[in-house]
Amino acid sequence: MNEYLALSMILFTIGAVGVLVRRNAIIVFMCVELMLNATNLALVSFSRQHGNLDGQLAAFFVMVVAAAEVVVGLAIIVSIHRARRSVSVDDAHLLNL
Amino acid sequence: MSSLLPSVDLLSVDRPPIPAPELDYLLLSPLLVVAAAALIGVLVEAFCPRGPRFVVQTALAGVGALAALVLSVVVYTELDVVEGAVRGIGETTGDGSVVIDGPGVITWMMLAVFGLLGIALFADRKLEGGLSSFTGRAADAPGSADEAEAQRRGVEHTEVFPLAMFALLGMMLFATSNDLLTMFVALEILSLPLYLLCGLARRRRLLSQEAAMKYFLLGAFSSVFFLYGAALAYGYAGTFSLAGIEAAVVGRSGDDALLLAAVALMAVGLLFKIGAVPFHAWTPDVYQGAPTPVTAFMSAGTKAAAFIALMRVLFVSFGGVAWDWRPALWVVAAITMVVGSLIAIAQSDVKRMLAYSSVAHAGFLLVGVSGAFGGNEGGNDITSVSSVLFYLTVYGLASIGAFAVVMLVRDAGGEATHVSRWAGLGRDQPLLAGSFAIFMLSFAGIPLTGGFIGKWGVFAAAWSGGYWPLVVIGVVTSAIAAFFYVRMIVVMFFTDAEEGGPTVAVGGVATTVVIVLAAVGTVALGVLPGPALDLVQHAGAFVR
Amino acid sequence: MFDYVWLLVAFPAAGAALLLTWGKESDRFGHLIATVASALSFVWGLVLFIGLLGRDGDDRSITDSLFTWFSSGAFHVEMSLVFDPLSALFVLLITGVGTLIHVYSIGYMEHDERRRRFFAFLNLFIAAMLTLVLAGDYLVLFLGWEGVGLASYLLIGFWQHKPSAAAAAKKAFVVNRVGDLGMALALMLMFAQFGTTSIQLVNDSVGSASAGVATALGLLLLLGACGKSAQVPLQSWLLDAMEGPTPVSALIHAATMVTAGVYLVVRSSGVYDASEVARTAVVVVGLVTLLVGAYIGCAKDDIKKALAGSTMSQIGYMMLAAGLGPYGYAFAIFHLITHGFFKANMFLGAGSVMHGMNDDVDMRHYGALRKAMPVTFATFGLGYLAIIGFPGFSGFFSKDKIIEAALGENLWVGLAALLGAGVTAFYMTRLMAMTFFGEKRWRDEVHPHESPRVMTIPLIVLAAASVLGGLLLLGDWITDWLEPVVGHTEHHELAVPPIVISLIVTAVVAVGVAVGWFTYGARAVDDTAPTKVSPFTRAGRADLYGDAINDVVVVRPTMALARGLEWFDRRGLDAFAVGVGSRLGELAQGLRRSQTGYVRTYALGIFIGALVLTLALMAVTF
Amino acid sequence: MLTLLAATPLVGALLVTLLPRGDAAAQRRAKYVAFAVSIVALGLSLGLLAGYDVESGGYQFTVQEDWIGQLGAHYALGVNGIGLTLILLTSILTPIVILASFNDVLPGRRSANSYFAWMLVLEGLALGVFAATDVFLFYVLFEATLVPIYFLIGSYGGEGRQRAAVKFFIYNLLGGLLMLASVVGLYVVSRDAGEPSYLLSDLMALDIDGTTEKLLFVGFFAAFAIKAPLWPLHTWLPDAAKSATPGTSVLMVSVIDKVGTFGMIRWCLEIFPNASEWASPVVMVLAVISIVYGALAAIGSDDIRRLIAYTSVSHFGFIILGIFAFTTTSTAGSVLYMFNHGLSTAALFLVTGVMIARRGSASIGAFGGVQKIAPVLSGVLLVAGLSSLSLPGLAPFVSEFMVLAGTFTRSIPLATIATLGIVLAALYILIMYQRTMTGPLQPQSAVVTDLDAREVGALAPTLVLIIGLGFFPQPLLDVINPAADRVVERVGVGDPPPETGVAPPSDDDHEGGH
Repeated sequence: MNEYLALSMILFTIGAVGVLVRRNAIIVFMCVELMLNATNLALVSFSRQHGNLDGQLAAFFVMVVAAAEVVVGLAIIVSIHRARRSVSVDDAHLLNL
Repeated sequence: MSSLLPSVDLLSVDRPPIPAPELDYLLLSPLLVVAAAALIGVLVEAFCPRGPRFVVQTALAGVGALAALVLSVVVYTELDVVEGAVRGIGETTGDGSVVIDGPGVITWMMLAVFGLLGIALFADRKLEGGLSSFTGRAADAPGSADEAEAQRRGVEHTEVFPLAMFALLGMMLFATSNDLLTMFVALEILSLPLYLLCGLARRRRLLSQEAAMKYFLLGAFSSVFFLYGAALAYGYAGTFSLAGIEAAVVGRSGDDALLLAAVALMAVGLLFKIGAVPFHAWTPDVYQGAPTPVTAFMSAGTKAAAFIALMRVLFVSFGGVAWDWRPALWVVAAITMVVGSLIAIAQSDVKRMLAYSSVAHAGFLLVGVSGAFGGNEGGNDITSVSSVLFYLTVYGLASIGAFAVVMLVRDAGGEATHVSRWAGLGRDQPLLAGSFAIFMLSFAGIPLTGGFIGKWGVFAAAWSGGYWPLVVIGVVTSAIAAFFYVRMIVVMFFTDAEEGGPTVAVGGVATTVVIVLAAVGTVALGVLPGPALDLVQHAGAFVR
Repeated sequence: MFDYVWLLVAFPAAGAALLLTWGKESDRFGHLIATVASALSFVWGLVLFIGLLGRDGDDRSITDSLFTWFSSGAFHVEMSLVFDPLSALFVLLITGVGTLIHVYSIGYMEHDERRRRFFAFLNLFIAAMLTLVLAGDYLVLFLGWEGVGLASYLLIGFWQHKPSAAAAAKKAFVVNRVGDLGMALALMLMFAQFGTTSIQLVNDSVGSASAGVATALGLLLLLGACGKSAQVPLQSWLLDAMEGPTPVSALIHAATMVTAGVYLVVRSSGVYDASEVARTAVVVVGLVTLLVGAYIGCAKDDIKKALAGSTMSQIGYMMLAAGLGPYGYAFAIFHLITHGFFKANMFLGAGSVMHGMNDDVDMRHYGALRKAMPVTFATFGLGYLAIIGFPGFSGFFSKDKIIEAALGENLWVGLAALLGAGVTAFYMTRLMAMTFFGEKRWRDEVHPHESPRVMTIPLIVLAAASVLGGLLLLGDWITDWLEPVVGHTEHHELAVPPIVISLIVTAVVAVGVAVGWFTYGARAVDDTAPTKVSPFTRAGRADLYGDAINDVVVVRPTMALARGLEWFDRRGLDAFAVGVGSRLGELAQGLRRSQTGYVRTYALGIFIGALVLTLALMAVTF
Repeated sequence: MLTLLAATPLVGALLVTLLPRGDAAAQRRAKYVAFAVSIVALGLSLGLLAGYDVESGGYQFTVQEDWIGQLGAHYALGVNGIGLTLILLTSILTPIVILASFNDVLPGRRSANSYFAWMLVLEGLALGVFAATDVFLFYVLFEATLVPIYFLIGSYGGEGRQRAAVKFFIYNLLGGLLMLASVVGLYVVSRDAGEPSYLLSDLMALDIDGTTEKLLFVGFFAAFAIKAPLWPLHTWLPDAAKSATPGTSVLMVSVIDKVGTFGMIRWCLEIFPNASEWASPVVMVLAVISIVYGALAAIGSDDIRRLIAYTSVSHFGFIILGIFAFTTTSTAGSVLYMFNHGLSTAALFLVTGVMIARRGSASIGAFGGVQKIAPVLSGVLLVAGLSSLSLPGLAPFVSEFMVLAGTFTRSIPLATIATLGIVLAALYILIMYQRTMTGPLQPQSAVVTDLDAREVGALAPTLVLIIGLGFFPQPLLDVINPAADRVVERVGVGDPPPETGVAPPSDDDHEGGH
């Protein structure tokens, strides 16, 4: 049990660190997806631990939400790409201070 | 959730019938009507010809929000009184996934009002010469020939109305979700449309798009924290239901580390939405970059929904470990007030200043939350919940009003948001500047404005909870915060206008009405807050 | 009808109010109104005095309680006036001399365009001075006390266009305020101790209070007296006060106001009777001032300043007498009255001289005026004889009695007083000689002439009074008269009979006159002051460095402190308050920089925030 | 009655705002209307005085309505002798200020309508503040007074007005907010004891535990000490006075700053008697520092307006000293002092305002020998100045002496140091007078013409009152005394009896008969 949880935490952290270090908006976004999936792993393992299905059910919800996020996120990133010819998150810092 | 599906082996051949969840349609009607308005809006987008589409969409959204308001009032009168350990009104429905209780319904009303006002601002087409404040065709690159062409043809994104309705739906659901999964879903329903809306400004599109991207990436990032926290809570209690978690917490049936990590991570997600330091960094950038009507709507709405959700989670599920999270919240509240107020001093852009001011207000609201005061035995007191509800109302009104004024102060490049451009406004436009001054004074918490009663309430709640030093920090911070509100008044009234100062565009009737309503409301809530206080007090505690 | 004591004050007060508010049209006759007001007051004082004479010794006191000034808690102050033998004498002196000086001023101030205002101030002074001496409550006395201070301020600075006059006026007021500090504290002490400031009650009860209280009261009142009467160490203002028009110097800074300190001490006889220490302090102050004043009087070439030094000195005599206790009170008052006559006479005489000399005050520019101004010379001469104590003249009796009393008290005190008498004779002779005798040292454009009748008649009257003032002592009338107020006078038994002392005094005076005559009368006098003089002369000319000491010890440190504090307030305290604001502003700018605009930085903030929050919650529990 | 009184100026303000603006005639009309309104208010408050039952003392003309039940806030008004005194002061000074401000030169093209409207608003709020008997109502009005002054300074003042206005506002708001913390705390205390209520009478009945009482006291006191202003929290005042018009300065220093000292008596002493006693040594020391420091700083000032501001710091020191000496005499003296200081400072600000406006400079060094060409002006300045240095016979003397005498029975050293103030007062007034009015006429000062009839008309009432109250303060003291008695009784320290009693004077002493 704890192993699954540990793995989930590791994945979550990797995702988080990825968000922090990568510049490409798409990859940053993928890292968020990785974190979501780490969460799914945790949910499923807790579901198993508690012996009810709520966790597994939740994982499905998360997947749907993740899909929706992709839709919105890619739309935004694409429109930025059209305007700037770049998807680097560091290029977009007009708004500051 | 637990009863949504029978907890048996799915592979078993012997399947019992799946009972449909029991839904109380009357109680859910405000949610349903907003959802309907949003969905119909999508259909309108698909089938209505371009000509009347803008009007139809506006009317649809307006009617939806208005209906939600009316139905919320009806629902409020229908709520059952709950006696016992928790005194309140309301009940759960949808198999316990949604709770329609006093604070929740009042938040609905509040959100419906904010939605109405927001829609009114969305609908203003006078400021941009017959077009709305939103970009004609988001797909065009900024400055491209396509964009100019779209401008010429008067293309408009009327999708903004259904998007706003979806966001409103998310907010309302967020405030009344009774389990963590619903809450997560509601969080996403409210967030995703807002991400899009932020990127749709007609002017300064690069900024707008950047704001959308930042909001989206950070929002997604933080909601994962919330989700992971929810997962840990599930791991601790074996259920997503708030009441179930409460029972587990009271019984201390699980691993404390899991519990505390769950509290912390969920708090991160929620504190992000309310813009508390250090999760506030998106606020100024997004508020500044987003189209001003959107900023107005989300500053008021998101904050309201997120605060109710935060309190619901903390008070209902984790009330049993209040002594663990209250000190942390104390610190966050203090830091938020101080940092928000301080950075606001250094701002020279009105929208950005208002954004930091919203951070500071999040801090003041957190003061009330961290008091975690549920009222004395038998007394009908100002509690944390009621004080925050009241504060959210006055803050939301003043915030929408202030952003509405920002929409009207323009020069050739669109809105003139640099502070220096506002010089002498008081002489040329005494009424407009006077309204803005009222909003500023309310933000500053000067008596006879709603902001004062609001501050009074959250401070009273904190003091009642034993946190008087936080109250002292709060009042000192208020003085710092007053500095930049007062500076706006100085600029508008005491400074002579610079050459070619901003012209004040004549906004649509709706915009004017919004400003007037917000100003009147702000003053009314300051002079005679009795009925409103009665309402929020009557709402009682969260039902579970 | 005899209880309308308030009328005494009302006449001049009304005069002052009328003249100050009435417009220019009253310029023509304003001075007459003022003079009449003062004269009415004198007449009424005379009526009351006669009324008092007709009563028994024990019954000689009229209390006129006008109204409650203020009352709160335990503090009750009645606006009450008391007309008793002591105040009666003062009333007559003040209104009598005052009226004469009004008359004199009609001539003296004839060409001044602000004459009406001058008379208004004179009336104001008379009213205030009468309040002072008639007061039945120390606080009412203080009202008059400050009122005369105000009038003195206004009149010293009457010629405001002269910066020196304005400065002198301010100095007089401020130095007096230092004395008032003592007065005010004494009043508070009375209230704290006795719950009242009524003169009668305080003096009656002070005996039952501790000696410390009596001493403190005595010393504090003495401080007040020093200020008003220009006694050391608060003497410095009087010489500067000569900037005022000469009638003012005569009335306020010679005859009446400056003697208020003596009045105060005598009036507070109960307090001083109860404290040996306080009495001794009075004697010491009087003695020191007596000698300092005389010393300064010897060194001055300015006729008014020489007279001013003399005034200090003579008041020193009075103080000395007052400090001797019951035995001296009556003599203090006696000398006060005679001094009022002859000094007013001489000041007016000096004014007459200045009038003839185009307002020149330097005696070195005078000389041989006895022929040019015969009346002035004659009257001044009579005053001169009175002050040096020529046998038979008023000063002879009054000063004699004081020296006698001083000798009875303490040999050294007596000898010092005796020395003072000799010095007085010297400097007054010097003054006479330089002014009226010797060679003409007049400036070219000056043509001395006798003053008009309106000025000389008061001189004549005052001269007569100077000669005859001694009659008050006839049959010990004055001591008997004052007995109800100051207590019974026990006659000291001296080692030698009084006549011997009189002879000794006369001899000392004769020596002083002789030295003076042979130095200044028989020899030619330089018409400019010699510059090569001994340090002693220089010290005298510099008022014994009183101003310099004040300057170094008080004025400059105070001004420096004031300027420093003002600077500190702006640059220190306020800058601190504002600085907190600016620091916050800088802090804000710093914090603002955290908003880099880079989304990854923001995410880092969230991540770290989440980490810290989690760890913090854990830390609380584990 | 009180409602009517407070509402009159507010309605008047609205009226003046709505009057047409623009040309000279319109402006003149606005001025006359404003003046008339303030006269009506004066008439009403005189009516109040006439109807006030001096014998019974206590709160009269009381009104009490629920306002915000949940907070325990009431619309509750009532006056005792102290409140009545300050109401009188307010309604006497406002017409004077309005009349004196008729010809104020306003910066830019600002209209006279708003200027006078703000003044009336200020008057209305001040009247309300002095009449409020509910902490919440008081607090609301107390804070609300910031707004009109803020506009009066910031919009109509002279050089540096914006900065001064903001400084004024933030400084005072900080104090007000500290008080808010205590107001909130008071609610909690009152609620935990039963029903929440902000009524003075209910709060006096509360039994607050020691530490809480001290905490709450500090919040209230901080607000009042900034407002009053007490050293070292006074630094906003010189700047504000320097940049404001004379009329604004009068309303600010003479009226609104009195709310600070008034609040100390009404709220600090009455609700937190034990904490007040606990704090009194510190407060008294600060007050004495204020007295001496203010006086010295005034001596060192070159700007006439700053000088007057510093003198006020010194005078407020006396007032606070008297309040915290807890004797009937000193408390009544302090209240009387508030009234007298109001008059005397008003006269000073207004007459120097005329000088400064004509000369175009506020520096003492810019004047010289003005007495020669403007005798009336200089006479008025002298009388006002003499009242400021507490010359006996002028009103402030009585009050200052009562304060000192009362303090003396509590602490001899403090009273003695405070008495130094009277010497320093002579210096700051007379130096200023000497340097501006006397000596040869400076050529640049030749523009300072004498007071005209309107200015004399505005100033005469203050002078008449200053002189009149110098001799006959008792009618006013009769109004004040019962209230002062009650306050001292409330603190419970009691007047120290005289150390050595005296036999009461018997009637026999009045010889000479009547």
